[in-house]
Formats: sequence, C-alpha cells, structure tokens
Amino acid sequence: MYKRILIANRGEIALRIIRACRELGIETVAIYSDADRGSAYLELADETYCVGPAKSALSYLRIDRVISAAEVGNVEAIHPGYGFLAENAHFNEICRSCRIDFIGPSPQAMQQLGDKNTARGIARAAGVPVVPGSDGLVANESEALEFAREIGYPVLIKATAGGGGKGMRTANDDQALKTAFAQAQTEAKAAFGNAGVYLEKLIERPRHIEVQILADAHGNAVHLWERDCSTQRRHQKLIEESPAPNLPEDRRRAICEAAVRLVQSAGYTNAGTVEFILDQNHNFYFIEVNARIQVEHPVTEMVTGVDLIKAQIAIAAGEPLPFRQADIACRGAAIECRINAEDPEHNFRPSPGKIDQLLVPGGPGVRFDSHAHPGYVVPQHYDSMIGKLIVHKATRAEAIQAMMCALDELRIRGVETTAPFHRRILASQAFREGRMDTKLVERTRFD
Amino acid sequence: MYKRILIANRGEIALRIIRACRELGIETVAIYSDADRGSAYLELADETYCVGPAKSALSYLRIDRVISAAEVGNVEAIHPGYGFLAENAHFNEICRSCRIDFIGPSPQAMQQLGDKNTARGIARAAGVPVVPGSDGLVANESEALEFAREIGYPVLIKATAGGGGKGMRTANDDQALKTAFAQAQTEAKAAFGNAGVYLEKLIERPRHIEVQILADAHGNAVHLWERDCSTQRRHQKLIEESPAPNLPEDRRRAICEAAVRLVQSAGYTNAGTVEFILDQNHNFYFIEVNARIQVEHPVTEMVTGVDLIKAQIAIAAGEPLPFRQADIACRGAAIECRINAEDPEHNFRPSPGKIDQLLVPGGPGVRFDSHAHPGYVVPQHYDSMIGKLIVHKATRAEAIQAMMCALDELRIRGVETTAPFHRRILASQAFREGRMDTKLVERTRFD
Amino acid sequence: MAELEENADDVFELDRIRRLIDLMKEHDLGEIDLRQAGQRIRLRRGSAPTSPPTGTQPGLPLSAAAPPMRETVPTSGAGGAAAGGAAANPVEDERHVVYIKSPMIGTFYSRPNPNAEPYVRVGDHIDEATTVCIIEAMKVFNEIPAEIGGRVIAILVGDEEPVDFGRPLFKVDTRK
Amino acid sequence: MAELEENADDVFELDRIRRLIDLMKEHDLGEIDLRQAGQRIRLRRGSAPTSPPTGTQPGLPLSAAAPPMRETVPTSGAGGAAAGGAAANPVEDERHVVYIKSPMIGTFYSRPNPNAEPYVRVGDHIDEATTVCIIEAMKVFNEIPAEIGGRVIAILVGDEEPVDFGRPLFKVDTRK
Repeated sequence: MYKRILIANRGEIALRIIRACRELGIETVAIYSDADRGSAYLELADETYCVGPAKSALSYLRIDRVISAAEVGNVEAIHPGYGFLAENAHFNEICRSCRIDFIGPSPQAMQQLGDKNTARGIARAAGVPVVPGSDGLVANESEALEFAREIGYPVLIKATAGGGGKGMRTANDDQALKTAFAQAQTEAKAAFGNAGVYLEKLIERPRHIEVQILADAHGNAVHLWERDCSTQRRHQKLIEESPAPNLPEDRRRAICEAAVRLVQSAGYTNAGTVEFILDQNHNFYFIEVNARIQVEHPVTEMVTGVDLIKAQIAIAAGEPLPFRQADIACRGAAIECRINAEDPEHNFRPSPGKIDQLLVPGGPGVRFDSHAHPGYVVPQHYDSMIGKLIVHKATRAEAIQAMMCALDELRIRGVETTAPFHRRILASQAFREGRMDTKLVERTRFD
Repeated sequence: MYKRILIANRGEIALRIIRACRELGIETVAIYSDADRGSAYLELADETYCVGPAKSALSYLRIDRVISAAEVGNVEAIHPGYGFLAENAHFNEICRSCRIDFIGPSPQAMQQLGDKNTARGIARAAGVPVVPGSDGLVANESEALEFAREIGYPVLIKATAGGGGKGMRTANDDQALKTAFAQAQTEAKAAFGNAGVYLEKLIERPRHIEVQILADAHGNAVHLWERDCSTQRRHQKLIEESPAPNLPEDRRRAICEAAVRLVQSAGYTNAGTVEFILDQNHNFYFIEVNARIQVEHPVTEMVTGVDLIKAQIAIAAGEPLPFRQADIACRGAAIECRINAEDPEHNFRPSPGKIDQLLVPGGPGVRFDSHAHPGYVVPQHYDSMIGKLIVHKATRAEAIQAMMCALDELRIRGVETTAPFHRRILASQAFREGRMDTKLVERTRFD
Repeated sequence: MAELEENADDVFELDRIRRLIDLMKEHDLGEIDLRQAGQRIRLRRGSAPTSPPTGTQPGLPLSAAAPPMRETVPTSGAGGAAAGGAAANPVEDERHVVYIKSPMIGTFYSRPNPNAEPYVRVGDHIDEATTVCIIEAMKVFNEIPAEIGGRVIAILVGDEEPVDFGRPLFKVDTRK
Repeated sequence: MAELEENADDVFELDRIRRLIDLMKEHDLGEIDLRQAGQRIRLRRGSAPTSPPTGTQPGLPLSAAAPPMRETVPTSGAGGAAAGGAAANPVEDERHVVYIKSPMIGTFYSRPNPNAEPYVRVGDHIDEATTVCIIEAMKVFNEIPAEIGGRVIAILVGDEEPVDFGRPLFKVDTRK
C-alpha cells in the first residue's frame, strides 16, 4: 500500500479522499489555489502546497504545477478526484512517466473509452446494446427510410458537424422522415457548411441509469449495482439514488452484468461508471464510461457498505479486490442531494460568499459530505457544490421522507442553496412514484 | 400511530427523538428549562414550553410541570429519553392515569425489574444465571465458609446496609474469609450501625456486556445483539461497541437468548437493555435491566440497521414488531465515544461554557449525534455530554482506526472535552486487542 | 455594570474591553466612548468613521452605555417568552415597570369562573397578596398572587391561553 | 493580565496591541482609542483614514494605528505562505519594501550550480531583469527574474527548500 499520495483536487472530494487516506494510514499532500488558501480541510492533510492563483486553468488544471507538487511532496501516487484532471489521459500518462501512480484506469483504457466511436465498438463487441444509429452518414432519403424502418420509429436526424440542436430533427414515420431529412440537411449545410447527417433511434423520456464498477489489475471486475441519476436539470444531476426505482430485477441484473462485460472487454481497471439510458420499456443502451470516481459515489457506498475511495487506492496499489460479485449486496435505499450555492429562485445563479451559519442534519443513516463550515467562504471560481446530503434507509419511501426532514433541518445562512428546490422535487408525486426521466425537472413546476 | 408526542428530555436525546418523529410524520412538543432556552434543537419541534428554571429538580424532574406541558400541548404520548424521569415508575403511572402513553415498559414491569431482588428472582426462574450470592444475611463464620465453598472463591463480603465500599471485603480462601468476615461485620456495625453482611461471588476483571431487546405488546420479543460497555471510568461508560470483541459465538448467542427469556418472563415491553457481567471464562451473570433507551443505542442501530427510537414509538402505539429474530443481522462493527465537556487533564472536571468552534468529522460510517453547534453554550446544570461520536466499519480494527481519525478531526474550541482521552484509550494495546474490563481505564496510564 | 467597575482605574483592562465589545455586538452598537477623570475608553464598530472626534468633552455621562443592557421582554408566543429570574426591568426610564411572570406551565384564567369578574383589570391597584389570575396545571387551579404592588398597566395574555414558565403575564407600574 | 502590567506604562507594548488587534479583527471593530494620563492607544480599522482626528495630542504618533493594516508575511512553512496578488506592502513607512514571490511550486536554488556563486546576496542591487534564483519544477530549471529593481534586504528561503506559489523569496528595498 502507498505511504503517501497527493490529492489533485479541492473541496468536498479532497476532504473525502483525505479522510479515506487517514483511515488507511496513508499520508496526504494536498494542493490548493489562492482561493482555497486557509480552507479548514487542508489542515487534515500532512502537507499542503499552493499551486497557483484562483483561476483553475492556472492552478488545479496546470499539469506541470500538479506534478511539481507531487515531486516536491515526494508522493507515490496521485488521486485526481472528479473534474479537473481526473479524465485527462495526457495527465494520466505524465504521472506514470514520472513514476507516480495515477489512481484510476490506464491512459489507454481512458483514451479508448473516451472516444465515443471506439467505446461503442467495444460495447457492441461485448454484447452491450448501444443506441441504434447509422454509425455513419446517411447518403440519401431512401437510405434514411431503409435505416429508419430497420431500427424503428421515432428516429433522430443529427448533423455530423452539429451542435446546439442545429440540423437536428425527429421523425415518427416515413412521411415525416422525408421532410425532416431534407430540412436537416439544408439546415446543417447552412449552419456548418456540411450537409452530412446521420440517424439515431430516438429514446423518449429516457432515464439515466449508471452502474458502478470496480476492476482490479488481476482480471477481477464486479459491479456495485446501479444508480438512478435521472433527476437532472439541464444535464446537471440534482438527485441520485440507488437502487433505481421501478426497474424490474431481471433488467437490473442485465444492465449491471452488461457494465461488467464492457469494462472487462476494455481492459479497464479501478473504479468507473458505465452510463446507460433506459427507455420506458426498460430497454437499456450504453452511452459512455466515466473513467473516474463520481460525485454521487456515496449512494453506492451506503447501500453496499463498500468504501469506493479506499477501493480505488487499493486497486491502484496493485491489490486484488477483497470481494467477489456474490459478496456485494444492495441493502435499503440511498438518496443523495447535491447542495449547491445557487439561487433556485433566480434561475440557479451562483451564490458565492460567506456561510454565516451552518446547522447540519444528522441521526441514523444521514451523511453530509462537505468541506463547508460556519465562516467558510464559497469561492466564485469553482463549481458551486458545497456539500452532498446523503440519506440511507430501509426503503425508498423512508429515504425520501428522511431526506425531506434532513433538508428542512439543514440550515445554511449567508448563501442561497438548492436545498429548498430539492425539497420540492422530493415532495412531488412523480418523484415519489419513481417516474423520473431526464426531462422531468425541466417540464415540471414544483410547488 | 401517534399524531403528537411530548419529549420529556433535553439535549442530544431530545434532538434524536425529534428527528425520529419528524421522519415518522409525528408532531413534537419539546420542553425546556431556562438554561436550555433558545437551544437550536428546540426549533425543530412543533411546539416548545418552558417548564421551569435551570435546576432540573425544578424543571425536567418536575412531574407536575411535565404533565401540565403534555396537557397544554395536547399530546398522545410522552417519550422520556434517558435519565430524568425515564425510569420513574410513578411518572410512568401518572402519564397513563392522565391518558397519555408513556413510551416505555408498563409501570409494573418497570417496578418489578427495578427491584433488584425481584429481578434476580425473575432471572433465576427464566434460567438466566445471576451472580451467585447468599441472597440474604450470613449469620456467622461457619455459614459464610459453607456458602463460600459452595459458590467457590474468590468471594465478596458486602454490608447489607452498605455503600461506598464500607464493610466490603474480598477473600480468596477459607483463612482469608475468616478474617475478612469479622472485619466486614465490625466495619459495617461501625459505619451503619448494622453488622449484617452477605456473600457474593467475586467476578474478577469483569466485562460489562448488555443486550438490546425490543418487545411488543403482542408477545413478540427479539434481541438486537449485544454491546460491550466495559470501557468505563468510575462506573461511567466511556466507549461502547457492538459486537463485543473476543466473545465466542456460542456464548454470544447464549447471552442474547437469555436476555430475551428474561424480558419475556417479566412481561416487559418496548426497548430495554439487559445488563450482564462476563467473567474471564465467558460465564455471564445477569445484573439488571435498564428500562429505557440508552445513551449508547446508536452502536446497535449501526450494526443492525434498526432505528430504536422509531421502534419504541411504534411499540408504544401498539404496533407489532416488523421483524423476527432471524431478520436481525449484526453487520460490521460499531464504536461510540461519549464526548463530554470535561477536562481529562484535570480529573475530568466539568468544562461548561461556549463552544466557539465546532468542526465535525464525517464520511462513510461516521455519525455524530449532538445538539451542539458553534455558539452553543454548554450549561453547567446538566450532565456534561455534548455529543456521541459513532463509527461503523466492516471490522473492529477498521472501526478503531476510523474512530481515531474522527476524534482527531473533531475540533471543539471553547470547552475542554474527553476526545483526546478517548483517542489514547483507542490507541492502547489492551483496547485494540479487546482485552477491556470495567477497571481497565482506572488501572491504566494511557500515553 | 458592576463588574466593569472592578478595575475602573485601568482603562486598558482587556477583559473589560472584551465585555464591552460583546455588549456592542450583542446590541449592535456602532461606538462606545467612555471617559472619566482623564480616562477614556472609546470603541466603535464597523468601518468608516463619520466625523472626526472632537476631543474630550468633560462630564459626558457614562450612562450612554446603558441602553444595550435593556432587557428584551418579548410578549409574543409561549416559546419565545423572556428569560426568567429578576422581574424588574432595569431600564432607567422604566425602572418602575415590572412584569408578573408565570411561575409554572399551564392554562391562564383571568377570572375564578366564566361568570365572575376578572381578578384584575388594567388600571387596578394591586398589592403583594392580590390574586391576579389562575393557572390551571394538571386539573389544579392555582391562584397566583401578585407578589408586587402597583398599578396594572397591561395584561399580556388572553383567557385560556397556555402559558409557560417565565411568561410575562402582567405589566405593573410600581410607583406609588 | 500579568504581561500587560509589566509594561503598563508603555502604550506601545506589542502584545497588548496585538491582542487589541485580534479583538478588532475578530469583532470587526473600526477603531479602538484608549487614553490614560496623557497616554493613548488608538486603533482604527479599514483603509481610508479620512482626516486626522482633531483631538490628537501633539507628539502622539499615529503610527500606533499601523499594525492592524500591516500585511502579515509569514516566512514559515510552505503551507502558510502569504496571500498572492500584489507584491507591494501597503504599510506607509514600508511602502518601499516589496517581496519577490515564487511564481510556481518547485525547489528553490540560490545559485546556478553547487560550485557557483549565488545569484544575489543581501545588499546586492538588482534590476527587473536580474535572475535572482532558479526554481526547479518537473526537472526544468526555471530562472526567475526579479521583475523589480532595488536592494535585496533579505533572502527568505534556504537552498533546495521547496517553495510553492506565492511564497515570498526575497525582500527588496525599492528606494533608489
């Protein structure tokens, strides 16, 4: 096991990793920017180094500065957390070339799965369903019609050079496809100077289901069940939970096993998340692999009892997984709410500033992962998350109830937070019945 | 289920009960004394009433005031917490005569088990071992010798009117007994004007093992496994844990089953704790029943996943237990440290005052049950406990390590606390090897 | 103020300054300025000074420090009743006004029975032994004596309202 | 209080002032003004001293107000380095003293190689282009230019010591 690692991150995930290291008896080197200077969590590290000014492009994202801190700090490994350099294959490679372990997958696995087409290919080869699509340009209307009939309507027509919805059309039948195909080509040509379009099956009201996996360097890979992260706002996850509600047990096992097959095919090691979308008939389609620990990892920790950060470190240090698939039970239900310093009453605008008062909920099954404390100043330079409130109870209904109580109990003064918004989502009929999809929040008015 | 209950307590246990009620959708009426006026936890109650001045004899212990608050607050039941009126059978009876449910056992069960001799009798009848003793005065030396040979040396000679060690002697053989018997009689006569003494088997280096039980009004009773509370200082528990280390599985099952037999024989309902002492050969002897929820209940909650406060309320409301014995697994290991506002460097003198800073540890499996917050003033009028730090991990060794980290992370400024002392105990060889007995702390110098 | 006078001959006594600051914070004072026989302690909170100080004015009364000590006596809901203990209000211009507070939790009754006259009305003169109300607790009707003499200037709770320990019930002007 | 009484007749007793400053910072005081028998301690927080107070006694130095405004520049462990940003020290009487701070994390070298002379010594005059040291980061030896001119009055880190971003390296007197 390592004696000393560097944490190339900040805030709650830096604190989370420091705590795991302390429990493992591993010394920690923390880095910080000017904006995080003096943060209380830094005092828990054995050594701290300032790597630059507040702007992350000049500090947390500067590979040379981070590596230099690792050299000055004389560490054996770097834990990248999430965000910043966590999925930067180049950084990953530089770490290894400096004889510093990167706590995550190999640069090769990271790169392969980071490329959407390669990842789709790996998935197909592993027998993992992907969203049916033309996998290349559709030359003309008749080819489009043929392909649409093959994968079934509704379909989505997308510009190959596209972005921002330009050159994107949906079609529910042949007639609509004919019109839409021409429109999409014209629009794509006008917008990007490239009329090339391709076809994809349109998944209506999709759910976002992801599977936590752990794979060691000895060929062992397991899943730690799924998380439902459908409760999003503009592609930002708001509420995550495990297990996914209203997911038949056979589908659940199928999706989890597919995730394991995929990472094994890719030679992937360490912790990772395989993301799927799930249609309303419980068909699942592989989307991508997140080659890092994720914000929402605690919900999985609560239901499985596995410490994912410690597992990451042990795997990177070459240890075999200490459990097999059959050992990993999913007990009860866990929900996480991301508490962001944002004002839900004003279009979620950031609300940085000083936290004057912080009263944290507690009791059995309540966990608050946060680096904030009374007097802490939420800097304006980074993402606005100030904590993650996690609740674990015997059933989903109890977890929802406990989460509502915990949100009511959480008192933060000095900055606005998303807590009241979470409260309203949890109280909604749709959420309580587990009828979330990724657009639920955007199309619903929560009172 | 109840709509509204009163909490006849203060501090962390009042907060614990309020939280449970909120999760159950039960309204709460909190009472407080002048000294607790304005405490943050009171804001989580639906109604609050001041019942008197700081002195508990004039407030929390005043049955008439508490009942009056219950009437004014129009509640259906009272949760007494621990301490104060929790084991007052008279209060229990008055509640019922006022048609207010007392959340605890019946006054009859409370009274029966509150009387040591009756309780011993019930235990014997239920086939539960008690500490062998003369169960009455020993008339003369020859009777003493006969009895001592019967129960085996070493024995303890105790004054029937005794207290504070006066008239108490130990003897390891016949010769010593002859001397000690005479001395004890003389001393007892001098100290209490009553020379009556009785004999008891002396348990050397005893461990304190207690079993958590739940019994409903429908004849169902289960145990929730044991807690080891041997780590005490002057009969005050410092550290509690579950499961008990170094307790062979067959003995463990025997002790837990004995506890269930005992409470069933006594017609006991609600939550309770059956206390045993365990000798170095793992023989166990019944001591007493604590007819209340206990300070250390969270360690049981962590390893079993059962919310004991909610269970208490449901049982009092007449609901049957929602599980059977076989459903209650004990997973991992949990440890609790009582964080008291006391100065371990100055003979544990109380250290009341204002908490200027409070940084609380966290992460997976770490729970801090406390009503304290930055700015909270620890009143001088009540017991000095300001919080309970609980850690739950897969193994005892991991739990010890995590608890040490959590104690290091806990930062309390403004008052002295017992946290550093706990840290030293946890680091000791004796504790780590699970070789605690009730005198370990007193005879050891922890560095 | 008593504890402040203990070291009155040393304006630099830190504990006193700390306590003064506590006072300022508690009472949101912008400034404290204490002078006495060539001694002076002046503390000011916040940032920009409005006008420059104009030298020592002899004879500036120390009682300028009094208002922050005013006891706040909320008359609102039961949960927010005022601190118990001394009933007297120490504010200089209201030193003659005291509150009769509830000695127990229970239900307030202003009259012995629904058809009777109230024990006291606003304007009534009372003495120490006058029964001012009944508080019912656990079916016992406790007659509450005034324990002070004076003129009732306000009745602060309504009939059959729940009151808890320390809740102000009557406001009394104790001037003869 | 013991240490205060030792120097009770010295308004410039540093510990006392430090503690007064702590009080001011902790409680956001704008000003403290203490006088006794011709003595006075007056501390005022915030940057803009509007106009000199008219009550100032002749000969009483206003510089007693300086300490709270002094930028603290710890020269201790890497973790406690001073805030980055402007290198200039704003204290009035030290406005000519500036710090050269490390622009990166790495290892400090005072000389180009172990056998060479140091780039600069205390007392040396430097200009903007003068190389003052090397900071090695990721095996790259970065020559660090002074970027200010003046006379080196202190070297704040030792050879081969790790330095991080913003760590003060040299203290420079910029007066010509």
